[in-house]
Amino acid sequence: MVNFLVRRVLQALGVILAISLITFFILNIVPGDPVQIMLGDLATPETVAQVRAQMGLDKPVWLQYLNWAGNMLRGDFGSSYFQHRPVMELLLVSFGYTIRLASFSYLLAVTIGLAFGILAAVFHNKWVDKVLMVLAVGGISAPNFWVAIILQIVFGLTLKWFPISGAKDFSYYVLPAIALGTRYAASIARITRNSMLEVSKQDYMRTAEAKGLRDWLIVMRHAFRNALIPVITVAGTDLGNILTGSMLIESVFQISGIGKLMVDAIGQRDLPLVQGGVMYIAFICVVIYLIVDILYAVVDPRIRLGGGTRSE
Amino acid sequence: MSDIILDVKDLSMSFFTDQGELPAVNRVSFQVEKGRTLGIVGESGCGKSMTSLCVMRLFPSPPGRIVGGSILFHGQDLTKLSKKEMRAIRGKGIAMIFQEPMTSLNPVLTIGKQLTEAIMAHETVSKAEARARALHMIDLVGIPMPEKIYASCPHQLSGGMRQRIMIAMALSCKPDLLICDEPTTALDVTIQAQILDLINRLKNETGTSVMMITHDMGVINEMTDTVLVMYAGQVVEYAATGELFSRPSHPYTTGLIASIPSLDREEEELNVIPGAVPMLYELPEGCLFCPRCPYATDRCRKERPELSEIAPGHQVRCFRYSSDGKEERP
Amino acid sequence: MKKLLAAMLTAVMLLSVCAFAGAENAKVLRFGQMDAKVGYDPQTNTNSGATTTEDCVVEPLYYWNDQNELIPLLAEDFPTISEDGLVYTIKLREGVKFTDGTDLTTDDVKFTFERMFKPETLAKSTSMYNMILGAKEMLSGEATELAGFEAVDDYTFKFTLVSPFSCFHKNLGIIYSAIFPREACEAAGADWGVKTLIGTGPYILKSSDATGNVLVKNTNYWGGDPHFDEIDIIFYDNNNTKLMAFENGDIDLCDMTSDLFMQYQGTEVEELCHHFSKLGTYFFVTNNSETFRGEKNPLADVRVREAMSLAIDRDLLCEVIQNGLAVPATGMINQFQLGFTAREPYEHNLEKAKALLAEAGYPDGCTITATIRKQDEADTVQIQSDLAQVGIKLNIEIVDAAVWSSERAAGNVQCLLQGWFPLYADADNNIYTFFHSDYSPAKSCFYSNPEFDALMDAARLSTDDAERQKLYEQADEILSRQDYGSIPLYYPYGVFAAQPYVKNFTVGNLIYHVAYDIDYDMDIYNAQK
Amino acid sequence: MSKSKKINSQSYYRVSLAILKKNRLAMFCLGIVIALVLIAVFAPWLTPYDPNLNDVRNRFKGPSWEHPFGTDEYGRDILTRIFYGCRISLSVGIVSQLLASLLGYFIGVFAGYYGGRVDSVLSFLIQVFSSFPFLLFAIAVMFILGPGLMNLYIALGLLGWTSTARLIRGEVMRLKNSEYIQACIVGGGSGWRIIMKHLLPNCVPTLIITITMGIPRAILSEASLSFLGLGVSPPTASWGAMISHAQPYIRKFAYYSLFPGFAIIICVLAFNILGDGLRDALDPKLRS
Repeated sequence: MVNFLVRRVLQALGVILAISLITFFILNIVPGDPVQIMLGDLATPETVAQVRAQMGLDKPVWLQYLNWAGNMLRGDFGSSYFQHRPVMELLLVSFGYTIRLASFSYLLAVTIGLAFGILAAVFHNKWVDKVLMVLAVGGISAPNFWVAIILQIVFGLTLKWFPISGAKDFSYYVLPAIALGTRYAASIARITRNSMLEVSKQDYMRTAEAKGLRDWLIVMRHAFRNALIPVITVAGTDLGNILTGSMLIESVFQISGIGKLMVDAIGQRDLPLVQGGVMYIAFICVVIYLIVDILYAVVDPRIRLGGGTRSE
Repeated sequence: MSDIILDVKDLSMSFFTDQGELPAVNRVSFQVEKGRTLGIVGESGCGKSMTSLCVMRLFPSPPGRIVGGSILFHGQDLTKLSKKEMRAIRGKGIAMIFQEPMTSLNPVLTIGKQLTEAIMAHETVSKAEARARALHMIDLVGIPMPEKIYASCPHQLSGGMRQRIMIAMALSCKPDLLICDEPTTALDVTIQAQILDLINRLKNETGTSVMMITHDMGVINEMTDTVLVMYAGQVVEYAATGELFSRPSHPYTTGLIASIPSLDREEEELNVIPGAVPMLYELPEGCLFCPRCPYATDRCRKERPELSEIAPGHQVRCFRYSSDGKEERP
Repeated sequence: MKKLLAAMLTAVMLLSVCAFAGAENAKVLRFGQMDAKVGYDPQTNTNSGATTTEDCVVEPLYYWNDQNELIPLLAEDFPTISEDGLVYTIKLREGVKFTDGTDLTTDDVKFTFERMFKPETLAKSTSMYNMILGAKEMLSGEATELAGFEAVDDYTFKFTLVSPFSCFHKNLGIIYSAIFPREACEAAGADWGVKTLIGTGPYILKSSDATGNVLVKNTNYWGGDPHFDEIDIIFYDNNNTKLMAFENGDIDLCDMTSDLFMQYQGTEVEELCHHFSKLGTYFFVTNNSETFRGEKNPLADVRVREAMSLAIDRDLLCEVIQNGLAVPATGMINQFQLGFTAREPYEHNLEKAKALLAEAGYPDGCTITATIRKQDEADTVQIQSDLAQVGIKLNIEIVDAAVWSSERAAGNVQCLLQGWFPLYADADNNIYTFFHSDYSPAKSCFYSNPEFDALMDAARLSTDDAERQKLYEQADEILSRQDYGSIPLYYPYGVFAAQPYVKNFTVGNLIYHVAYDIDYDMDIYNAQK
Repeated sequence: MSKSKKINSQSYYRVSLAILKKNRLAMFCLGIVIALVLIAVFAPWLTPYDPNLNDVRNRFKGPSWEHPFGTDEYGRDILTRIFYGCRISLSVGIVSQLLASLLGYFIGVFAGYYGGRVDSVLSFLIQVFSSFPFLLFAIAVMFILGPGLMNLYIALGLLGWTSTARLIRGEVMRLKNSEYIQACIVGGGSGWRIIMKHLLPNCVPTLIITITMGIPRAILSEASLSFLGLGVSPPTASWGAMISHAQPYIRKFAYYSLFPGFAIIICVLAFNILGDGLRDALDPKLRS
């Protein structure tokens, strides 16, 4: 188990390094010069050149990367060109909002997703199954920012059940969590249902029945435990997407999370902030993949004790 | 007459599919006596596994349904029981082991968990007691180091050991009847013999009666007291094992016995029953075996024979034997 | 024992109630706007969004009120200018204190301007003040002291310019030249405008984070009692969400775009919408250089530019696209500007346009590409449709702000829609900085007409407004009626939404001065709460 | 070792078609998809209006006989723009997914078939690109390439391939052990021939499934990019752009935002359900 972890951690670090290289390269060929934006309409060619020199933007790309990487290893992500605050501080603040939004919507997604998935599988081909699955497919199909706008108007403004924007306390996160969460609840429900159906055809399910166990014990301990493996994969990548994909929801509900920070930063070409942000998100994604692998081992002993091959 | 613990009368079960009603089990009757072993034999697809699943009511219920007959277990008709009552019998009254040991155990639960689960489903015992019982069962089925096995997972055991665990699991609540659905087919020969000996030993020690389903006439000969020969959902011959092997009457039975390769007879060619088992949705008019029967007559092609008793305890479904049991030569 | 406990409990209850009550009738103004995300140091950003906050905390020597008049603020009176227009003598108001308790003296003014010209400050608006003697030397690092600044005594100082510049004291009315306290600013260093911002203004910046800024009343403000106990500037980057928050009563005042105003026409919210005139002009910038991206540039020919002007239906743009929030332009200088003169409106004549195009050698029209930002899409799509009717095919490329400003600065844009707003009501800041041949290339306009440049330079030097008015009239006549350097479209009106209890608030030009005259009509306010 | 025989394509697909036909919901959605394709192709003949001609005088006319879906802020007929938008959304969906599947197939096949160092390098690549924040990557690519339909294809194509690659890699590793492929290898077949002639037919079912499931995701991504102002350049009509333009008017003219929204939902829903149906019909594992 230990070398399994070490190998995965090393691979994770490699991935983060690769992502930092790719991001740095892309940000350098993205058109639009941050200094030009900084100086705005009053910029004259000489001042632009002078400022670029001061910020070290005139050095060759690889040198800039080495400086940046060197600082990063010391924990200094540099400071934002425009907000003049250390990138790490900005990321931590906005990550706080994103974590709250992501955890609410993820909790919603997992609970509803698993519940719908198991119910649909247990009542396979009955009306419950059909209704839940159409709802699930519907959940995936609607563009989440469109759903967000409609929720905001209907439940926020007209019915005044929930605040329409901001992020002060729990009630502020209800609508955004619904808008963001439905899509992932739907995908978890579908994968759970299919996985449960596939598992229920296995021989050990018949053995469980032959033992005369109670229904819910068969469903939960035997079917669900085995169905969990593919669900974990989807749930893992979904968490990654929620953490990074919530930018549209954040902009509609004015929650200054990481997604919105990144979109604005790219708009302003705030390179250190974008670079730091992408590293942060990549780090989160890689950590999630690690957790997913560990969860695999916890749920499936064939991996934990070696010997078994995990199907992709 | 030792008392009969399982009495199946005219059991019929069909699958209702879009190709119409498919009679998988067609008016099958048999009895299992206490402490004795009943064998059910036939080519695959003849309904022998389906019959055992009917007894346990484990067949897939949306397409399949019992359409007739009764299954009396200690006088109780299992076809009339509610799900809850049936659940109380499964594993306690009647236990079952299956053909594929590799996939019959839950891969993500430890052996110990799956054993204690069976015990605690039927008896209110403490965890410690259940654990002790489980360890005793592992030892009983002849597996060394029960503690280690208790804590390990299915993928760490060989096929033979897993089948032993299945047997331990089945017998953990001292059932009256153990149904074995081709328990050794997936195992190689040496392990096969050990498993069969184990079943016999446990049968004698615990007095459980056994219902052995197989397509291997050798297993029938060695293990069973009475034999039921099935073909395309129907019983074609029912007799004591000795009687069946000494006086095989139905052409299908003689064909089966003839196709057992024996070491001493010098035959170049194995004799084989030509043709194949008919599909349930293309059952022939008359006798179901007629297309493959060397003695087929016009009558066989038009009428379907009934079971007739040609000797005490020896029934055959074939026109060649009139009701008085004499063998008529064509 | 129980009685004692009960007594304590009631005491606590009472305390919390009044504390709560205290906060209850505090007069709080909640203003909704975009998050400028550029920090709050007036020297290092030129963003109007940030100015709203800076405006409440720091103060320059003069200020432009909402009626677009220049009023002395930290300076006691207007500067006395020497004969040759080079030396400006200004006397500071006495007894003014910064909110950190230190006195406002000449030394603070010296510190502020020297900080502006230090290269490492990266100040953005040095071009408005680098006519002070010694400024350019400081910027290039040759000098560390500002030669053109002389402290006569604690409250009097002199600026010496390199060359006469009639608008110099007008530039001192802009927030970019707000006076900082030397001690606090030096102490804050890089955090100035990020974590701390101290000035002489009516409010103190209490907190600033991603959701908004909180400004509390500066109780010993030198200029009288500020109207509000607290001003909350709440950030809404999405205009729709902002307006919904306004309707929901979460904010008291916010700006509004024309397309959103459309939505409220005919609803009860319309009464809460107030118009204000802007000093800028929207025009369609045409790249006048001979070739564009290697090919012959049709826009180089004045007849093509005039044809475009004839093809564009300005009335439709103002009434429909801008929902009546604009007036067709008759020249490049805005209607409220020094230098504006009434002319008859631009003709809208498709036949004449086609004739001109044929004359210019494009009988069956030509193809040009507009590179615009998302917010300019509405007007440009309408112009695209208008031009199509005379055979000019306009391709539209929407790019993001960063690409747009880089491409425009590099002269790589053929035509674009541009709103250009001066910081104060003076033509110099309006058209000099855009169409003078030195500045025009960086705007992808490449307009250069020596006669026009001469007029602009002369107007810059003269200090007599009547004379400057005539000079600008001639310049505008050349630019927008003869050369068609670019095609003026309309003078825009702004609109803002204010709750019923908000009174005497207006917007002079671009900046929402929430610290000036705005106040609450308390009986409506209490009735509604 | 799995015992999957060489897929005898005729019977395999005939059986798949039979299963698919039984799934009434999937057939209904197949009907919708075909209808959408027809709309996209024959848009000009379906409506008298020019989608891009501004007729500002009668802007924001509610749904009426001449304009069943009403008009937008430039007076253009919304139903017409939805028809033309269908062209954009479908082409974005289909072309980008074809590109993504092509990329995904070859990287997946090489990783799965050659294994060893090639596999670890390519899997590393897959891991890197799937850890990238998807929308941010799309935004950056759109900035580099600039606005326009072609760039949209490339941007979405470049991003969608990791899931396909991972699936194909798993499939190929499973197939590689089957006797059938071993026989080819022993028979001296060249790697390339095996990949193209033998592995490809076996992977086609997976590819069909990933493409059908990928198209809706691509359509939704196009909508998100348009919402951020990065989609197609005006005046071209795309559903995503229509929604983002409709946002300021949503409370007074709700129909302007609702109709394109429903168009996206119906199209994406149809593809998703069809994708499910195809997966049940084509995926050997599920066909027991």
